[in-house]
Amino acid sequence: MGRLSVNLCGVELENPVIPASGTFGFGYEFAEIYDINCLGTFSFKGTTKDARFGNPTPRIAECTAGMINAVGLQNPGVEKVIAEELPKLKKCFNKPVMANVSGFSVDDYAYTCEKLDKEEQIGWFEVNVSCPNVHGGGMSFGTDPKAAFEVTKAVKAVTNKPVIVKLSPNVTDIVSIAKACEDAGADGISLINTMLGMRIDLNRRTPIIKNKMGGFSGSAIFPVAVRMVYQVSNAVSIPVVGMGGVSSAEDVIEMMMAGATAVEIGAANLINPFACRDIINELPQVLDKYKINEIKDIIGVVE
Amino acid sequence: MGRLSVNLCGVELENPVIPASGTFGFGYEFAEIYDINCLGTFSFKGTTKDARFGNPTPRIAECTAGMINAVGLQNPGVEKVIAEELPKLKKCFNKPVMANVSGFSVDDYAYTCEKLDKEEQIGWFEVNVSCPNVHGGGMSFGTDPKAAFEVTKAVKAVTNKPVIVKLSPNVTDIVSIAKACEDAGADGISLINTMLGMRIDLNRRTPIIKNKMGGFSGSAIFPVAVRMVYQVSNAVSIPVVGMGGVSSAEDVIEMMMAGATAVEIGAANLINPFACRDIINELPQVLDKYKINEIKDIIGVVE
Amino acid sequence: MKQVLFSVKENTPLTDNVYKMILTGDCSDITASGQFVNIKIDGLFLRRPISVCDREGDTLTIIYKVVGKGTEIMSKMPEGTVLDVLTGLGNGYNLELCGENPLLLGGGVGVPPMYMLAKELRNIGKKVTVILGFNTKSEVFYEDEFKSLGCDVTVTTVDGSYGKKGFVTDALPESYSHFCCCGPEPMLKAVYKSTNTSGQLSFEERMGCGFGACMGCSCKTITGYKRICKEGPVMKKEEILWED
Amino acid sequence: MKQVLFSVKENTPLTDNVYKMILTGDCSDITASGQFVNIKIDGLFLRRPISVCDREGDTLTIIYKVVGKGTEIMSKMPEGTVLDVLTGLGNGYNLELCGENPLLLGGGVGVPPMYMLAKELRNIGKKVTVILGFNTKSEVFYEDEFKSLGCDVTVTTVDGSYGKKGFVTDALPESYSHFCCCGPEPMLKAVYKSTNTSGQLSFEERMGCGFGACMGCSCKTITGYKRICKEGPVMKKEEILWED
Repeated sequence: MGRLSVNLCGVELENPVIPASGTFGFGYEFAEIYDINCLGTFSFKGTTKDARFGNPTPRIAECTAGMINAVGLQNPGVEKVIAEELPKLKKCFNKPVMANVSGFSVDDYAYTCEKLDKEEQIGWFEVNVSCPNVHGGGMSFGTDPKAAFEVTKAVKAVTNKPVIVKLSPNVTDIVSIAKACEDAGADGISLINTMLGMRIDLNRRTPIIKNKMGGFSGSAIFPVAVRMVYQVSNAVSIPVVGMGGVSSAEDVIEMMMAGATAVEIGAANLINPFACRDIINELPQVLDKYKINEIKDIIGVVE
Repeated sequence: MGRLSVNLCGVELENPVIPASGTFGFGYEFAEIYDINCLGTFSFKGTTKDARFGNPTPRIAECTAGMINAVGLQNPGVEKVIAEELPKLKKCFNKPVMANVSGFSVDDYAYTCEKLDKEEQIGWFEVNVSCPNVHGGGMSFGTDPKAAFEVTKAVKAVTNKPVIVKLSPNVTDIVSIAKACEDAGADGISLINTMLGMRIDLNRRTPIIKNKMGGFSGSAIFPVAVRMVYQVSNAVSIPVVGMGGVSSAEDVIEMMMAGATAVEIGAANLINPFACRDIINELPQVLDKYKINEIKDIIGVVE
Repeated sequence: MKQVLFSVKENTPLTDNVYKMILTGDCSDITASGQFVNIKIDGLFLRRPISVCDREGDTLTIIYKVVGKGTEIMSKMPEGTVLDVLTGLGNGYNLELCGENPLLLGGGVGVPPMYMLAKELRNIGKKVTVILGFNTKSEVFYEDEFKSLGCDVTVTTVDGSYGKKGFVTDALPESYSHFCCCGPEPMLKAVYKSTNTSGQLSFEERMGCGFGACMGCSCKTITGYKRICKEGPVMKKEEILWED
Repeated sequence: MKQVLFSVKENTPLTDNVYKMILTGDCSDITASGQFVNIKIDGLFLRRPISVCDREGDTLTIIYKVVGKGTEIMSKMPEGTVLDVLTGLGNGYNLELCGENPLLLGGGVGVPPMYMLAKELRNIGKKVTVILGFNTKSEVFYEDEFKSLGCDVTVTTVDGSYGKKGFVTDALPESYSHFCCCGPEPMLKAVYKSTNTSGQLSFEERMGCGFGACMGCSCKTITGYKRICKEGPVMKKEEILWED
């Protein structure tokens, strides 16, 4: 493999760039505009046991250097994902994909992962215990170490594929939650999911988002993401996937120096649909600029 | 009073604009460039029992739409503040000022507030239980409801002036901490203090900040601030002072619609030293634009 | 979808707050009236979706109303400004459904997409009736442009200060083969109720990406969930499911 | 301190990555050499502090090295660009301490402030000796400008590719009344150690505001805590306390 390759939980990636779940659908919208096989992999749309429409609209609000979304896990449900989405994906993506899974109970998570486990296209599970946009579930699993432990354990019991747990930044002590997941057998940690945010329509005097609050993402949250990636990667011995406001090749380098083995890119894909391709193309020059031989050399280089 | 006036814990403010602690010194640097009596009030540099130099430099890092600081409560200590700073302030500011106080133990807070209580210039105490830049203290009081309760109670015992407790956003449940302060007798809540963030120098492969992490502020954090102001003001019955990334008259309106009775402005002062004066001057047009008669009418108008 | 750099050739006000911007660049992905483009604006995070008013070779015409920061900045863009634009977004109107004498209804900034549609329909020899709805006389624009296409044009104003007093639905003709409509939701609902033929309606929603990736603008229809930016913005009358 | 709008009159490279920018605007608050200005750059949060190289009436000259995003953007600013600048920041050099034949030492981008200082000292008839230190020949700038002020100028390069081989401290003259120095910290330390007169040294630090409000650039001195942006950047040799 080349100088961009990294190894994520035993699976080799051609490069560390991974479009984040919810910003890349099931890949084929992007495959229409570029060959997505240039990606390390990508994390597909958060999938749940049953089909979900998600939240009422408006679901989107703009912020300085970022945006708020409250989509609320819209997806066709795991059966349809397997029957319809994965076959379509297979036509345009020939690498292992990351299966992003959400649920409203420990059993939900286990059920969905067990179904998906049989699909050979899937290389990793990304267990989302941090969706800020669904009530009575989602984030609550990611704000309590015990709950995060239970979900991780249940998923590990139904699959032999690497399980990466995606954590919420909306917590007092991110390290304790990451450690709970590691103790439960997680093979990796990904962070940060969106921050809980809110904007107001000054004319209507109501929240812009129908759901009032939503997940805040974009370059604005990058410094919080770098901090948490640094804290977690120094506290656990499993790989960390860094994300949160990454929008340039330099941001990718910064995340990896902070401790990330691979880097997910979210909101940037929505503004520039070619963002991930462009960043992958820029990376070699940026490595030269900072006198980095192989990108894996800088993982967690900051003490 | 005019259409901009608000009442903060029983004290009338000519307008809701308040420079935030740590971005306005003890006022006189700004008094050199404009008459600071146009301000509602301001919150002076965080004061502790003993003099502090603060953290080693570099203390500052830039971010997209914001900055990180790790000053670490540099201040001359409460005796010198009373003996030297307040007399200087008196010469350029004839309104009640907000005394921002920090400490490393419950007794510290009580000691410092008791000393300052005798100063008639002081109209409010802003008890900072959320400084992210001092170890073994500061923020820890603001991340645990019990500790926040104890500090609030101890300060209330030594002063009859309104006590506003300044909270950290780096928590899972901001509401539980705000309620603990209210239960302990707090007269108001101010939030949000800075978010814990980190940036890396890609050439040196070290954190930009000598202390590694610091407090992230600036327009980038505004959506998180609006969300927390909304959550807290809907959960407590005491006034809330909103802050976090406010940098325009429109931001002030948004904060107040979210539930703030007054609004603090921090990082914006460092970029544009005239920011608070300019915002105060803009407010009347902005009220007209949004068909607001008196600014107090919109406090918490969002349901 | 294509990502194209356009340069501003003209940017002039049509009314107090409605502007016409003519852009030069690769329009090859704009294949139907009713489609929109998504414009990156320096200093703002999200792109701004604006419907296509006309497209001739390399010339793209859009008409936008100044409603916020983004359109405010656009209104001040001098000639020569270079813009990063995603083109050819959305499905657009289906001409084959229109029949021989279609009725086109546009309200406010819903008027511009009707222009390209009318032009296409006239090009294939259809008899086109157009009703343009505005609040008041000072907001009226593009009446003559539709006339010069050879359309039968009626203008309505809510306050009666120009044309026929009332809403577009107060000016419906005796008979028409099909209707195409674009405007604010209350107008869409009124047209939906007061028409008796098949029709196509164009919807609006706050969008994240504008090309189907973020699910920010989903809506429910009789035929399932749709993304207004991808399967829309134009919906067939039969498939519409009013939320409230 | 004043907030002033300046317009770029000239912006030209002196070396591969060092640029000279001439600005027009109100310079009345710039009262001493060694002071700096703080420049707002669109799209970046913090202002960029740059030391004053010269000031004549309404004309301000600054010299900056492209080291990051901010200076990168500056280097591309065309003539006519309008900049929001805070002027007259910092204390600057005290001429009264300089004596009859002061020694001025500048290293790299520490050279520019020495120019205005040399000019002021020559204007009051002092005999000025200047030592300019660079890494290599291609980085040398402003030698002639100092000569035309009538200074005795020595240039040193670390690799000996131009002028005297070595550091500025390898070129110290026999005698001088006082020294003024600006350059990277290692150079300041070396000069501090190898000089035997009183002197003034200019320090650098990452700044938040640049005008004394944020305490971001504090340092410890023998006479107490100082803000490099306010009580500094120029410190008397006697008051300096080296951190490490």
